[in-house]
Amino acid sequence: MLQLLTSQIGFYLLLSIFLIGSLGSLFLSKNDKYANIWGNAFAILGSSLGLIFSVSLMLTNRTFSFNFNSLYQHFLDFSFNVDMLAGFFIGVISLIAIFCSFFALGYVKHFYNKYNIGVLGFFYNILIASLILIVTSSNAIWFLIAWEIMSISSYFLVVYDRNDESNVKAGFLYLIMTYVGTAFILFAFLLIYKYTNSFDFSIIKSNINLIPFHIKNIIFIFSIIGFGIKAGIIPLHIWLPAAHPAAPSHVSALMSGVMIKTGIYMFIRLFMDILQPIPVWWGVTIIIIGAVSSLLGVLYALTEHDIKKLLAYHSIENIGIILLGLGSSMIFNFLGMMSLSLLSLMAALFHTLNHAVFKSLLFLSAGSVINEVHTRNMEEYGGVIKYMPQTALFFLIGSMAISALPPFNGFFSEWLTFQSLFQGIIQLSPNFNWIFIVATGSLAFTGGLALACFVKAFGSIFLAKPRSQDVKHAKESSLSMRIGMGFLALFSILLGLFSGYTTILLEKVGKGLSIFNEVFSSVSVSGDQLFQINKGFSSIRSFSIFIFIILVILFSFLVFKYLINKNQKLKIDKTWGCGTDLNSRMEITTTGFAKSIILIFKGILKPSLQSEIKYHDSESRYLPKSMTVTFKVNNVYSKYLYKPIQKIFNLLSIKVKKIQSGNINLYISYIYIILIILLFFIL
Amino acid sequence: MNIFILILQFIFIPLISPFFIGLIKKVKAMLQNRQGASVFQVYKDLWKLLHKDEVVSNDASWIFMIAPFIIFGVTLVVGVSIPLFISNLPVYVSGDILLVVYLLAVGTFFLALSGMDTGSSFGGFGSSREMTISAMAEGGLIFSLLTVSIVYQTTNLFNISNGNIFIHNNFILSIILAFAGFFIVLLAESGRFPYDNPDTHLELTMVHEAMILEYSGKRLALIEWASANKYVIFASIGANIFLPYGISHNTAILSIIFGILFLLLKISAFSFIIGVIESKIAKFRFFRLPDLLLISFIFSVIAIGIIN
Amino acid sequence: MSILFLQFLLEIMFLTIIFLHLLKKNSDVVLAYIVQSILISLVLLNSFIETGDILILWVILCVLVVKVILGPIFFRRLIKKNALAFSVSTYLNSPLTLVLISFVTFMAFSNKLLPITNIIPSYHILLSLSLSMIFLSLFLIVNRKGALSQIIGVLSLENSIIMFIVFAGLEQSPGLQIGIIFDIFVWIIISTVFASMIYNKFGSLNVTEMNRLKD
Amino acid sequence: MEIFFIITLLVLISLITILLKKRIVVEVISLFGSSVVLFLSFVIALKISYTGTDYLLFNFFSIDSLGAIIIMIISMIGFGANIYSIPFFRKETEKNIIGFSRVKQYFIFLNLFLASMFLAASSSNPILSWIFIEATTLSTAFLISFYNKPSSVEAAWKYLIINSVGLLLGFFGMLLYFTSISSLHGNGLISWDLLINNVSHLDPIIAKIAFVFILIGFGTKVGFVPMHTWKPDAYSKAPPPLGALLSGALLPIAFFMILKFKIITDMVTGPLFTKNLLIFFGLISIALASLIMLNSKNYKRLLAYSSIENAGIMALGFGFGGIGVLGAILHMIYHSFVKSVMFFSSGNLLLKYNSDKIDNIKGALEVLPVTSISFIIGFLIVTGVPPFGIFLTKVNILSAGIKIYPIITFVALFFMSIVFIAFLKHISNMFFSEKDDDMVKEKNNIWLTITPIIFIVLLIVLSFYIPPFLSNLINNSALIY
Repeated sequence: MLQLLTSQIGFYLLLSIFLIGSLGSLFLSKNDKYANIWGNAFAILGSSLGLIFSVSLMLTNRTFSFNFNSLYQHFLDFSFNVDMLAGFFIGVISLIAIFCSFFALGYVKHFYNKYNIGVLGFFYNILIASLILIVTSSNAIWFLIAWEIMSISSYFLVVYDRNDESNVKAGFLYLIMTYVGTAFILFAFLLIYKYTNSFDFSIIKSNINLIPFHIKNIIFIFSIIGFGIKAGIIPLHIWLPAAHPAAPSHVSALMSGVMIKTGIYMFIRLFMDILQPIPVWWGVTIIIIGAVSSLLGVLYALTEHDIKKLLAYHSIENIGIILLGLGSSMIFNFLGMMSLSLLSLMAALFHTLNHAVFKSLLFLSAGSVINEVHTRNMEEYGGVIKYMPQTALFFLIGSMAISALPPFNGFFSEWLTFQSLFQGIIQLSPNFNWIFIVATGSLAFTGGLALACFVKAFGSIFLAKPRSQDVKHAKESSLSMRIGMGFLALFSILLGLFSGYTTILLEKVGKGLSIFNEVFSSVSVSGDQLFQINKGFSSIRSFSIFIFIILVILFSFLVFKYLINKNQKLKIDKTWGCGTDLNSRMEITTTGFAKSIILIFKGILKPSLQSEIKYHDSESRYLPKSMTVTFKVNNVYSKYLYKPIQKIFNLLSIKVKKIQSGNINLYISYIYIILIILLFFIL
Repeated sequence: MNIFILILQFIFIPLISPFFIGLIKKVKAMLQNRQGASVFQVYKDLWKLLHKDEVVSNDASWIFMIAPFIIFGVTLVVGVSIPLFISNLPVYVSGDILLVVYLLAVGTFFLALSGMDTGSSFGGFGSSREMTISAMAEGGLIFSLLTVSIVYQTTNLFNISNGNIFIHNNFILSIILAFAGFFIVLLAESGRFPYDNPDTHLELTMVHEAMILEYSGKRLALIEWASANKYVIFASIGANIFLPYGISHNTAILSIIFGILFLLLKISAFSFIIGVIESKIAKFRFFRLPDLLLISFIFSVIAIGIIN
Repeated sequence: MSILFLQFLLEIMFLTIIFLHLLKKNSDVVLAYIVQSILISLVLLNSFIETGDILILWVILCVLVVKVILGPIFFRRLIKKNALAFSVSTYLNSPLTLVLISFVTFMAFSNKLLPITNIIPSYHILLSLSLSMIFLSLFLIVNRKGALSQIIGVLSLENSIIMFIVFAGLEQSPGLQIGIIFDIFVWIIISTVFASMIYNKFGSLNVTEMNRLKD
Repeated sequence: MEIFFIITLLVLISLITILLKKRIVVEVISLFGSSVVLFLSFVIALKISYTGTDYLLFNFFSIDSLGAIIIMIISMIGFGANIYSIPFFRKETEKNIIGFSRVKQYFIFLNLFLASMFLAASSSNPILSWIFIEATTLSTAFLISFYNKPSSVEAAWKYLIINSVGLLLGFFGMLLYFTSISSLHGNGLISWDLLINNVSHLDPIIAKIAFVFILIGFGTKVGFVPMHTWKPDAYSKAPPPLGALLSGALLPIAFFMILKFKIITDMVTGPLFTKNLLIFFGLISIALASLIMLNSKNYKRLLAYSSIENAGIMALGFGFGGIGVLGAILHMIYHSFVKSVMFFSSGNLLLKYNSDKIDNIKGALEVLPVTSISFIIGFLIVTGVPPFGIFLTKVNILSAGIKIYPIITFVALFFMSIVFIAFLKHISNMFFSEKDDDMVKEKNNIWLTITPIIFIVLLIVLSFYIPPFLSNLINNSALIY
């Protein structure tokens, strides 16, 4: 059975299921309900099959690749390579997709009779399928095809809620950015083709040494830009906080959890596999990008009061953390410390997996809150926990995981990342380890700021008094949605609990890459998930920690609740408000919570504060009528980078349009002039 | 024997922590030429609080209700995973520095949430400031501990405290720098001057007290106790990691008792210093604190820099 | 006929194009075109005399019918119907035009184009002259604002090309030439129709009025 | 014999149409004719493909493999134009924009236009081809001024003058090639083969000059910058089906002529000269078109500029040579179909909104779902989004280019992405915007939408599967050109 599954047939089966799902829901689009059920049912089916596929693949190392020559394009060979890395990413994709689809079953209901559900199901399935194609395709052209299918389908999902002007704008920005990225990628592959005469990854890999050094560097830069746009590294990230909120929540979960990881996948594929050997400055660049992205990402997240934008910025932050791992892996790889390089790669992969889990969990729970309260603005939430207790719990787990609190999964991947950076600091000479010090510092501060940010998020969404009427009508979300969230929450606990086994699996994945084939591991896992880095430099046992924490908290709970004076009375009364009757306007707001941090980092964030006061008596100005204070953070990137570019091209095009002046004599004079030029100068 | 040691380690922190809070109070009182309450007053307060009835805000959710237990429990867990009086605990959970840091962060997280939960404006501002400070403190804390673990080639606190300082004479300067950084963080994390004023209520500058304003009865007791634990935890980390003298390296009764005495001595010294500081300097303006914490971070970075 | 005579004819034709540049009255412009066409037929007659191919007579006949009789009739009707005695002005005033004309002529004589003006070395002058005529007719179309002058310009461009190929000994089989002339005929009809349409729509034959279609 | 039938049939139809009084008869006859033509041209193509030799008919017609491809394109676009024209003009008569006489006129000229295109593509003699290309200009001039508005007259005038000038220059260049043939041949028909056989007598510098004239002359017809100026006017003023024909069928023919002369020139001067010229024109065409598209205000002009850009891409392909030629030929095919899809869809938009300004089109996705979807798909295809064919052809062309001129390739790629951005900007304004309230969604008129849909299906099929006879033709012509 498994043999059959982990083979071409299984692969085709996988894709065909999604295809059936998409087309079926398109055909059923007359009836919203059926279309929704059909589309998501097939998505669930396909992705659970994919999960089995990848797990059995990783456990049994039964990697396979196949290709046959193309229809008429001589270089468009239909070639796929399902190795361990691809298997791992298929696993991540499927894992997230299953629960997003479960969630969608209930979530999509509120689109009924508003938009065409069939189209949603169509593009949703196509998106998942294209993600799987991306990580498996082993030919640049096929890769680009899958890549663009992913971009286009996700674009149509972003503009799905098209009656909102801002969504269309966001989609526009997104598609432009991603197309520019594709152009860069295409050019990078063309450069590779120029020297290796092939678009097939395996062939490229085998005669990579034909590419001269400086060309390799150009390729690196282009692929950084191309894939970095998709991964959302700063400053190429501007589409991300715009597009992810625009999409329906289960889609934004998929996009933020998985889609941006395809950029990471290609980074790994190119830098750790195909373009090997690599110069050191690539790794340094990656680490610097990672440090900047993680720190700035979390800072921008702090400034947000749109919940989905906040989560989107956290995706940027986590991409940064992943890149820290990857970059250190690349540096170690250059220095020939292969086992350490493997360790860092494991850290990156582990964080990829974890971030996929808890970020999609967060997006889903945020989505179910938005679905009830009908706004993304956190200032209008408050006290939701009383109306949606389970969603609140899921969001809490998600926030603890993302801010790397033990015993959830986020902690362990960040721990691993920290360890690899520590190793860099300890073992490398001063001309390298400064970069690791920088990375560690940024990671440390990122952790602290992320914690603050999620206290803010959870507090202002779920705690205290409701700040708007809509909250009071909120109800706990439907069963299928809770299933989706609940399982992801469960996974973020389990992945933490069994982080040892996960690490071993990831090591296998890493060793799947040819450069790590015979590298001895620097991680040893024993017994109760005790895993040690580098001969006991540091060690941690996730399992016993988990048990111990639970026990101790239970213990203290029992002791103090029941042993010490069990007949204590508990009086419910209203919060003390210095004698005034406290209302929800007096609570701390989202902006207020983050303001102190924003002011501390005002050098980077460039906040601007305008206040205007309207007076009853405009001349004497004694009796103010109203006072409005607007506190916002300037988007330096669009101001100093993107707007100027746009201006330049607009100006250029307006200038060029003058050519078409409408005067026929002029037109003929063009012909005359070009004739003269060609006759007298070109010849 | 081992199990006995483990239990001792488990109860040690909560047992001694109120005493040192009392000690600091005593020192401050003396410096203000007051008699001051007895050093054991804090125990009495906790006992009293534990037997009072509670008033809970009607806006509060289950977060508010369970937070104290989590906060307190976390301090217990950390108390077991750091070296106190013996450097090679026979059965230890984990002594990893990152684990300790992030476990304490769990406590901070829930403390801040509970502060926001009741919807009182005090609580909200308290949490905001608390999170700001702890976010800024994170770097300094990790780096100061990292410095030491680089010196001793391990991130396991027990192994570090096991190491012999005398063979590391060439690193003495960096250890001192790191200790300076650590001490600044200690003040921040345990809510002491110049960061926070543990004595006053209803002052706009307060951080910790603002968050727990709505608590009463045993939950208040737990939180107060937990904060005391946190202080002692930091103190003993400082004591055992940066100047690991006298900690017992084996499970012989005598050396353990010796270690305990040494630890108490060192923590008392800490408390005395803190008491002096608290009576000598004023509380800083809030926006000056980040600079201080940054300084601690820089100290540790320099320390790492001069190691190699 | 002797080469000198041919050269003489060609120079007259060259002059007609110069005139086309300078003339203001539409009727004169048409007249100049008629002269051109007659010269063409004379030159063709010469090649008939040389080759003795009867078919060329047909070609000459067509030329005369289309370019000397029918075409001018159309133009005349156009002029009469719309009562436009004077063609609209040029972009450059006459002196500047003359300067440019001389420049263009030099260009045609320049060494760059030697290879094509030297196809038949003995006819070098003639070929260069007709090449310069090609350039000049193009310049006419550029310089003139009147729709009629543009039509004439295109036609004289065609004439000059015919001239060139005749002297370069590149005449096609008469059948093809007749085909070409048929094309020209249709072209004349259509263009005159459009010219009158322009007059109806825009109230003048000034093509610079037509600048609605921009960007 | 088939080509002869085709032409006689088309001419006959247009003659008969003059006499007809009933509209339905006109339409039926024209449709019948075009379907027969479609069939016959496929027969020709199959013959050429399977015999592997050129198709010759009493030394008047000779069609090589590329010619066969172009003939198929003409016939299919012509067929599509016929199918589309019937409902389109019925709609317009409903809205009494035009009357029966105009419709009749339209069909007369349409068939003449088709006939002259077939002749131009198939005749064995350059001069004849030239004559018939001139004839296409003449037959379409009236169709461009079809609506008889000032602007359309203006467009027609510009079209007429600019094209005539261009073609005359082309004519001159063409004649220069005949210097290779000693004037003894003077009276015989000079066929392409004769030119190729006598190429040894051709002076290289003359050949270069001649090619310059050819490139400018027929480049005017193709619409290379800066000779493109007539294109936006003509395309935007002509009836949409004619726009499809102009951009889908006429452009390839003109390109075809250039290519034929390119071969001859290459034999004398070596390939580099013509290649560089083609690359030069291709590049400036792409650059200028893309920049103008960034803020153009009229969607039919947008399409015109897009076809200028695509002509540029083809020129690049032929200029880069190698595998680029394959790509360029495929690109020619795809472009013809996708552009007619877009023109037909734009026709539907025009019918609904009575305006060709982009700003006046709001929320089309709700008002005209099918048309909008076909337009959007057309946009995705024409801008070379995977997995559609044009992406692959672009990759072909660029991968040929990267080998020789990396920088030029990069610039071309850059401007191609600007084209995408420009297109997307207008698309999202037109389709994803909030619709005005007075705009009511009407039930989809199947006859107006069937043609675009058929072509889209065809395109999608072609981008994944090229039938053997076609790939055979493509490969042969790739070998020649």
